[in-house]
Amino acid sequence: MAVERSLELSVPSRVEYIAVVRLVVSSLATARRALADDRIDDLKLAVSEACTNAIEANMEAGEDAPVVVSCWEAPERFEVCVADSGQGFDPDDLPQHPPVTDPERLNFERGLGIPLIRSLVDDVRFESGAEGTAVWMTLFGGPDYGDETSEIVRVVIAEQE
Amino acid sequence: MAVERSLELSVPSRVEYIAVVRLVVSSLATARRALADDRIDDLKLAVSEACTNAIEANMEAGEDAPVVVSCWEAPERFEVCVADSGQGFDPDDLPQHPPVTDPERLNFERGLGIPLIRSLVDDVRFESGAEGTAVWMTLFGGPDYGDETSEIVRVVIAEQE
Amino acid sequence: MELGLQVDDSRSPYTVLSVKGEVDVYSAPRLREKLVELVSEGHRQIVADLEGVDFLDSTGLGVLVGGLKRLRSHEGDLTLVCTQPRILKVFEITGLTTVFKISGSVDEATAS
Amino acid sequence: MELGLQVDDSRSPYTVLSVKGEVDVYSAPRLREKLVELVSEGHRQIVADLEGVDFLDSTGLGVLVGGLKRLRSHEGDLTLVCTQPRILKVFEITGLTTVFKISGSVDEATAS
Ligand SMILES: Nc1ncnc2c1ncn2[C@@H]1O[C@H](COP(=O)(O)OP(=O)(O)O)[C@@H](O)[C@H]1O
Ligand SMILES: Nc1ncnc2c1ncn2[C@@H]1O[C@H](COP(=O)(O)OP(=O)(O)O)[C@@H](O)[C@H]1O
Repeated sequence: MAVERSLELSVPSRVEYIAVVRLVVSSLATARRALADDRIDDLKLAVSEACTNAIEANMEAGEDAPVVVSCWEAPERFEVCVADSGQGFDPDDLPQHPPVTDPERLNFERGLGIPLIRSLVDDVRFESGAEGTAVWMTLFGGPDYGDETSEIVRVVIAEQE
Repeated sequence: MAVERSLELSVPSRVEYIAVVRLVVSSLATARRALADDRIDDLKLAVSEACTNAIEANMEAGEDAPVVVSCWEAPERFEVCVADSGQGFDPDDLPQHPPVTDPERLNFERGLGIPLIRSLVDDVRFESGAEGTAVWMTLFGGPDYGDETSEIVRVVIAEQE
Repeated sequence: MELGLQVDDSRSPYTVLSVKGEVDVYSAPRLREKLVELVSEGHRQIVADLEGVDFLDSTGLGVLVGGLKRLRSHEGDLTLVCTQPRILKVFEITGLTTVFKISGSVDEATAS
Repeated sequence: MELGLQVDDSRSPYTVLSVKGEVDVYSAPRLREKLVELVSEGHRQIVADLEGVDFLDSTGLGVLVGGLKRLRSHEGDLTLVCTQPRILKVFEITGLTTVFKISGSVDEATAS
């Protein structure tokens, strides 16, 4: 395989470490790849969302395990994998975001993370099972990003009542 | 032990990765500790020197192994460990920096790394053996740094011919 | 790395909340608390100045949506000030540009 | 992350080499090559402006010492421009402040 691991970072499952992960991923992407700044911002946000989910998954599983972030490089792409030791999930069977009726719940508005990841990176793969989840996010050299906003727009329209 | 590992970063044994290590260590130290900026600069330089040596040690040993940098925190201190899989060395038996006579050799002037590390951090421990070396560098809260420049000054005086 | 939150109530009836730094799952709770506090103190026309925000994640979006709902339920409103492309983009791809009033400056947002 | 190296030879007899970025074991070879190149082109009074340097490690120090020796062996000299405390400190703790002429500005360094 032409993809080579360039770096592995393992952080405690605590939200205050996500900023360090963002910094590492964006500085590595900046230093090592000919990626436009706005693509690096996309990757930074996607990785951040994946880390938020990974930390939550470890905490829910009562796992003291770290979140492990690895960066992989090939001539034509840059990949980041965010792995946890949580209980796994089915990314194709997420709740369908029903219109929210209880106003209190809005302060904890959720469910935008995975749609955002899908929109921001060129490719995303979920490897999820009982031992944990690995989210693989790929950026190719090009400046385009996908137009998969439909799911998000739907959520927001539901939000608008 | 009250010291808790906060983060572990493993990078390929290639010099272009040292910048990322510096960034991680300084951003973590900035975010997590009440350390003065100049102390963080000290730590950054010490860790950078240790990484330079670790990469060189892995390369000399023909090891494809990564350099593993871990950060450890306790209420009163911040520790960074830089570990390699090289052939080890005796930090108390380093060459005595004889005056340099061949001018060409000066372009590759060496031997300032470990004296710098000793000067910059509050405490340094070397754990070295046939399976590799771990350099532990500790910063305490205080703003002082040691005055162990004598060895370096000696080198430089030798340099001046 | 701490979130900067500064309140300016010199532009009555508007209250300007300037947000500085990275808004993520770690820092967003402080933003939520501040919004809740302002609403409970009676502020109704809040302008959140996001020009100093370097990063905004889905938790941050959720907090802003929550603030908007809370204000609207009190006959108030939440206007955002944002011109940075990388922050605007997050609102755009989530469709939230159609939910929030987004202004180009605090002056514009507070021009009655 | 690339080292910035810019040559200004408008201040004869001085040649000003402005260095920008991080000088470490990765980037220092480029600085060494540039110094060697300048000397071999006949430049003899080199002023290395380190005001844009964010980080300097022992390899960088070694390259500067090497440049100084090379120039002195050609009856030349290497002057440094540096006022940043964090960079000056590295010269101080290694005793190299006694080896180099260190100026507060390029103007000062090139005032014949
Ligand atoms: N790494 C993970 N492990 C287990 N479950 C996950 C993981 N990532 C996402 N999920 C599940 O998918 C749901 C939707 O995730 P997401 O779109 O990021 O929104 P949010 O995290 O705000 O709920 C989460 O609530 C969680 O149940
Ligand atoms: N991690 C290490 N593994 C093996 N040898 C080391 C290691 N660190 C330092 N050394 C040895 O100690 C010597 C002095 O190191 P240092 O003071 O950093 O100067 P330099 O690396 O410039 O030679 C090195 O040349 C090397 O032989």
